[in-house]
Amino acid sequence: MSATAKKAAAGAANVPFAFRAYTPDQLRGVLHKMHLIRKFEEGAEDSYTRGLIHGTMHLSIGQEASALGICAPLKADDQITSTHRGHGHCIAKGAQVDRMFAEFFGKTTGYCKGRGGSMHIADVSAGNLGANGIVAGGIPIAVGAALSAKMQKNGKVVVCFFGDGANNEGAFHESLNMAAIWKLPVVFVCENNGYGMSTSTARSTAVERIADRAAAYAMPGVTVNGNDFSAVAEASTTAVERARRGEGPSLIETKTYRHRGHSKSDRNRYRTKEEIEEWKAMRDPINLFEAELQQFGVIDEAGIAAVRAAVEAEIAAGIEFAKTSPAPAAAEGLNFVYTELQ
Amino acid sequence: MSATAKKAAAGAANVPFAFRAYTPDQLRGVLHKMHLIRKFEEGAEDSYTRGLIHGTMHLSIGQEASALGICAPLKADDQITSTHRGHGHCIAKGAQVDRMFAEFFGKTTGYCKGRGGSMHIADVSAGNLGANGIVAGGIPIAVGAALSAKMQKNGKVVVCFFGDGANNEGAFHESLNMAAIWKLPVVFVCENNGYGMSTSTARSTAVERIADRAAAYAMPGVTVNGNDFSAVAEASTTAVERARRGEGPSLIETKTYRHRGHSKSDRNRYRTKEEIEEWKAMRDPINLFEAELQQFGVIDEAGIAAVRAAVEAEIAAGIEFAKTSPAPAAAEGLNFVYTELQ
Amino acid sequence: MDAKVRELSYSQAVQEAMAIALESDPRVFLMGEDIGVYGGAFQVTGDLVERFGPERVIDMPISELGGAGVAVGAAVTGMRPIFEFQFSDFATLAMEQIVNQAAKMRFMLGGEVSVPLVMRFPAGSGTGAAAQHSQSLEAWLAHVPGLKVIQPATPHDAKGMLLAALEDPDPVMIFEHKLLYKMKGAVPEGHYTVPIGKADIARPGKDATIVATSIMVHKALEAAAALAGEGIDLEVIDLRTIRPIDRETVIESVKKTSRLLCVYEAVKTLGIGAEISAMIAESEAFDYLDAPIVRLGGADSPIPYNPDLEKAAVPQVPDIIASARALVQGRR
Amino acid sequence: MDAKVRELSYSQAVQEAMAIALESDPRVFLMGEDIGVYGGAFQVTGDLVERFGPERVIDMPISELGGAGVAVGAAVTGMRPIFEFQFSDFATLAMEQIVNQAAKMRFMLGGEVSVPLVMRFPAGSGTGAAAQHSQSLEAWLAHVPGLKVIQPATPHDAKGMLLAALEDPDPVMIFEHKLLYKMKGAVPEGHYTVPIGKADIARPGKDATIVATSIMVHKALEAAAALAGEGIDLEVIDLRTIRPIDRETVIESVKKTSRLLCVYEAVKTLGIGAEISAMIAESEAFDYLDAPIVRLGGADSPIPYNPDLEKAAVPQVPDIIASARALVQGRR
Ligand SMILES: Cc1ncc(C[n+]2csc(CCOP(=O)(O)OP(=O)(O)O)c2C)c(N)n1
Ligand SMILES: Cc1ncc(C[n+]2csc(CCOP(=O)(O)OP(=O)(O)O)c2C)c(N)n1
Ligand SMILES: [Mg+2]
Ligand SMILES: [Mg+2]
Repeated sequence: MSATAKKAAAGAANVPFAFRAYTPDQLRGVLHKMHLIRKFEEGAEDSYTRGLIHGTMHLSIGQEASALGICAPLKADDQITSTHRGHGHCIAKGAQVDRMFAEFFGKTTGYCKGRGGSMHIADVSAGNLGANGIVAGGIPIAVGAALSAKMQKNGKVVVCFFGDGANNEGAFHESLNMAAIWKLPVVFVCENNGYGMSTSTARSTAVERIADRAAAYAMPGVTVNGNDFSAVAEASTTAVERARRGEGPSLIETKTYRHRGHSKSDRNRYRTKEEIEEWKAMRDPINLFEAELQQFGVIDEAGIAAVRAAVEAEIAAGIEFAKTSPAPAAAEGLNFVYTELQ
Repeated sequence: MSATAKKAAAGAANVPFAFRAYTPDQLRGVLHKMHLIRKFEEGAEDSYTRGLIHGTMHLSIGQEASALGICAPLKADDQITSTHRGHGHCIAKGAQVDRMFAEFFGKTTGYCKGRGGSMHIADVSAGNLGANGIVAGGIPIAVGAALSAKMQKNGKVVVCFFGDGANNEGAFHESLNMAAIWKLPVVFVCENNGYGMSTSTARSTAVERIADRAAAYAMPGVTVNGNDFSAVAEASTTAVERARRGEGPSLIETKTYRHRGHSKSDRNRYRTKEEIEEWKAMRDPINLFEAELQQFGVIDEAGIAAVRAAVEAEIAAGIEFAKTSPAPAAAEGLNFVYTELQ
Repeated sequence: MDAKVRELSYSQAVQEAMAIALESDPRVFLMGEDIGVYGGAFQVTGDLVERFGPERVIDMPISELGGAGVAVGAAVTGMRPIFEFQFSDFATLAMEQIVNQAAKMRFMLGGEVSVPLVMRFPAGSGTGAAAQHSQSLEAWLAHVPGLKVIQPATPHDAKGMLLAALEDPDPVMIFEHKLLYKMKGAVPEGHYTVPIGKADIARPGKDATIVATSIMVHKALEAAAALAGEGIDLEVIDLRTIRPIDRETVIESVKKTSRLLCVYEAVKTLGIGAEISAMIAESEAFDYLDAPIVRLGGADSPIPYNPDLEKAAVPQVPDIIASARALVQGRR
Repeated sequence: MDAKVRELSYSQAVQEAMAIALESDPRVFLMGEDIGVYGGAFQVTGDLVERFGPERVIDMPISELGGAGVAVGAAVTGMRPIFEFQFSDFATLAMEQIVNQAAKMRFMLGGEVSVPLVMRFPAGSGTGAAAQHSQSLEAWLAHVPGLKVIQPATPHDAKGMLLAALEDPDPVMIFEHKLLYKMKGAVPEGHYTVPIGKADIARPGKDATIVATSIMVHKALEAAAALAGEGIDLEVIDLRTIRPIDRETVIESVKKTSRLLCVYEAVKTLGIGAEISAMIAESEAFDYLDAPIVRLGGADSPIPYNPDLEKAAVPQVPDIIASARALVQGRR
């Protein structure tokens, strides 16, 4: 039992899970990563505006606690599949922001050597099998990775991220069913930010709670506050442990919100300014987490400022790395199409 | 209230639904059709063995009560989509066996002019939009027909037949969700005969009762004895009336069994002889219905014999019609590919 | 009296066609992802939902297979759906309904139904959207009997061919290159149609024929203009429809010019240029050929994210100039 | 020392290859519908489930898209799945995973993964199964960079190419014509491979080249035998791999014979013959051509149920004889 945990057990009964399960150092690490995700995306957004990044991107600002809470119980060699809104997942699973920036800048030092960009960001060595441009495209792949884990008896657990919009794709249904009948070590995580692009879950989805669909696959389903790191980490821990014990898959719905538009071309016509402002002001996951950390004495104002400063430096260095990295040569266009082409 | 219904209400309280809802004439008509389906399929099977029909076919022998019970509350211009195991649906919705045989024999007088065969048997004029060679392929089509009905405000209800195997296809999930959010007048009917080809529902489907999946689409779901005409008709009536009132879709699971193999090439290695014999001996839908009809005094042995004889004659005439009908000419190969080609 | 002609963008032209159809035909409705209040990923539906209401401009869940099937079912029961794939790449999810159902239903049912279904596929690369959002898959559908497949290259044709598609009793698949949406051109007001199955000689010439599709028509015209300065006179055919192909127009052109260059963005192997080339090589025009038939198509790779690699993966104007020049000058 | 050679049917040869792989490589497993106790719709997996157990011969639910994705996920994480589509037509449900994921994942991730995935597609018409169970869709996949696509025509190649596919680090799609399953041929015992990407000259000849795929190889050989009696000497090339195509072998043959006939069962338009023809028409072999390039492919219709119409919808031996004779005699 950690020091924080002991203190907590000695104190109030309803100390949040994270403060029982993790050391202060670990919790400060989580805060660091929360800021890292936020600043990474702000940095990417800014670079996009300056014309340094082309294409489009999907920012997860406002959803950082979900990515970090879910990845909290994962080991280094556990695996995830991610989505078009996958920067947070990537950082949460252990990627470095310099190589992520390099990817966005289309450089050879990027995680995908400039071939994938934001929508295909990955870090296979850290267990991230990749974001996916196809809504729900990663769900069956996660099930396949979990089947591998079971066949190879390597003890790995696979986490499969997807959005509320993805829950209406056929791939969701087929995948959850197979994972259930084969009792695979996979955790399905539906990050419900209320909208699939412009379409609210109320307009797209027949049930109110997506976690209720778990019953159709005879697996546990739970809905948690996705902006509460501790709540997410607790749900994830339960599900990951269940998977690790060989008892099969679970479905976690993390209720959250994206502050930014769907992508760079969104004009936010499907939701109100008030709604956005309310989430930003009242339910920002970083604000909530910082308040909690202070409440439990894990960090003070100065500590927070230090985290922010460290993150800023990391981001600035990352962007610099990306800028100065080489772009792929035109002659390398066919690389990686086939393995024999390198 | 019909005469049968009056008698029933006056008598025992637990008279089955069908005997309250339908006249003796109607009930004898149902028996006629039950035999017609059975004999049609036996006739088709026999013709196949004699080399008069080629390809393959999927017989629904043992499932007749499901097709008839579901179609019982449908009006002539209500519509259905059907499956590869669709002969019973086709007859239940009002098709004539002579044109069905002609189709199986590949003749121009067939419902599909010899282009479709068993797997695409249809009778559009009677509201059958067609069997389908793709498992779950008809499910979204039924939803589209229901969307038409709603848009055209024509009061039509659409019934969508599919098997237990189909319930694991993505199309099932996507379709039920859309039907639910748009409150469409469609009834989903899962004929659960225990197997998708060789794979039992226990091995393929995470839940025991497929009707339980209705909850994932916030629609009513009910499981009934698919070999009990009255039970099926009652469930169908409830669902069809709900649809007709504009209250949206329902899911009905009819538990039934196919006596024959999956198709003509099945060797029944995935189930036991005992299981098959038990269903034939104890739960044959025709035997059950005949006993019930006799119990409620709707028909006697002689009446049953008369029904059988009439059916035999109809079948013989149908096969003769098919045999003597002309085959399409080779020059007509491109007909119907595009509307301008005829 | 001729209709008034304005400058409209390609996307405005498509939108105008849909508005006319919604206005004049109660059977027409639109279906797609985020085509309502969002106005469509490429703003093609724009404010149509405000004008015609959410019952006729339907935002569907992210369910391409089911949605396509819903459109098929509606089409066979009296409606005339216009279905938008948000990106043509997502057709990969709906091939079952497009190919097994929409394309074959009339045939399998012996002519008892028609499937008057229009589907729109925003296609192509050039937006930095990487490998899963940049494909040109039209050749797949042109391989499927029962479908008609068109690739209007101008705002004028985008409107007129969409209106023609709505009058067609069979399923019509429309591939719209995303980079064309902002392109402006002359578009008549009101209702008119541009026939499906007829190619357009976008530039008459005598030294060689370029058959191009979609955005490549414009690149080919640019190349032709450049080469005109060198005294090379190219004929540029805008194929417009890739199923059924207008054999006659292409064959006549090749008989005249004796040289053929096919330019298309899709992967070269088995892209539409393969069919054009093979069609000519087995036709009476074969005997008129003075040089090999050249194809300029997309690279044998997925579309890369890096913008320079992305451009290099599909034919650009300098590539067309080089190929056409070599073709005419007999070098290869 | 040469391995013992027996007569096996095509399906036995495929099964033997899978058994060898299951035996020698713990990463190999099979996935598909009814491939377990049922033995597969065409009895290709037969009793493998009894020999290797249900954990390595997995009966999956009827979930083609999800199943294909599971195979992709397993392949990138160290396994070597062999995925069976029950009929190739059902690939329409899984194009997303095949084309957007399996084919592109290595590329999109900059080479960080390989996708050693083998998929088997029982294809073609002739069984009376009508329009949705008789398609030949291999050209779609041959249009997709990142995939390799093969069509073994003999039991020998079916075994050797499947074993080669399992050694290939990239996704290999195998189209097996259903009517070939019962065909017998000489098959060596034990492990051997037949390289992907190499065509086979099934019959050397000098008057014209027939490039055929899959079952059409046998029909072409029959036609060639018949025409030999008339003094016409045909070269028949069994293409074997349709992505990547063995250009060299085809080009050399055409340079020798100066005449080319492509025979394939898929719909003629944009079937593999279009690519062969276009490849030749733009190659150095163009200058050797003494006649137009002829294609004999499937009719422009779905496959009909009626058995006579069904036969008429795809090339038969007399069609090949007539085409080849006309080609050689210069009539068209
Ligand atoms: C199969 C497919 N359909 C549609 C799209 C276009 N698209 C990209 S993201 C998105 C919304 C996804 O919503 P959700 O799953 O809730 O994820 P979120 O964007 O909210 O994180 C859509 C429609 C796509 N990429 N793939
Ligand atoms: C998409 C698709 N996958 C597989 C098949 C092959 N197939 C035909 S029927 C069948 C079993 C269907 O089972 P179920 O839905 O329970 O219907 P049943 O045959 O029991 O009536 C299978 C696997 C198919 N026709 N379509
Ligand atoms: Mg969302
Ligand atoms: Mg079944």
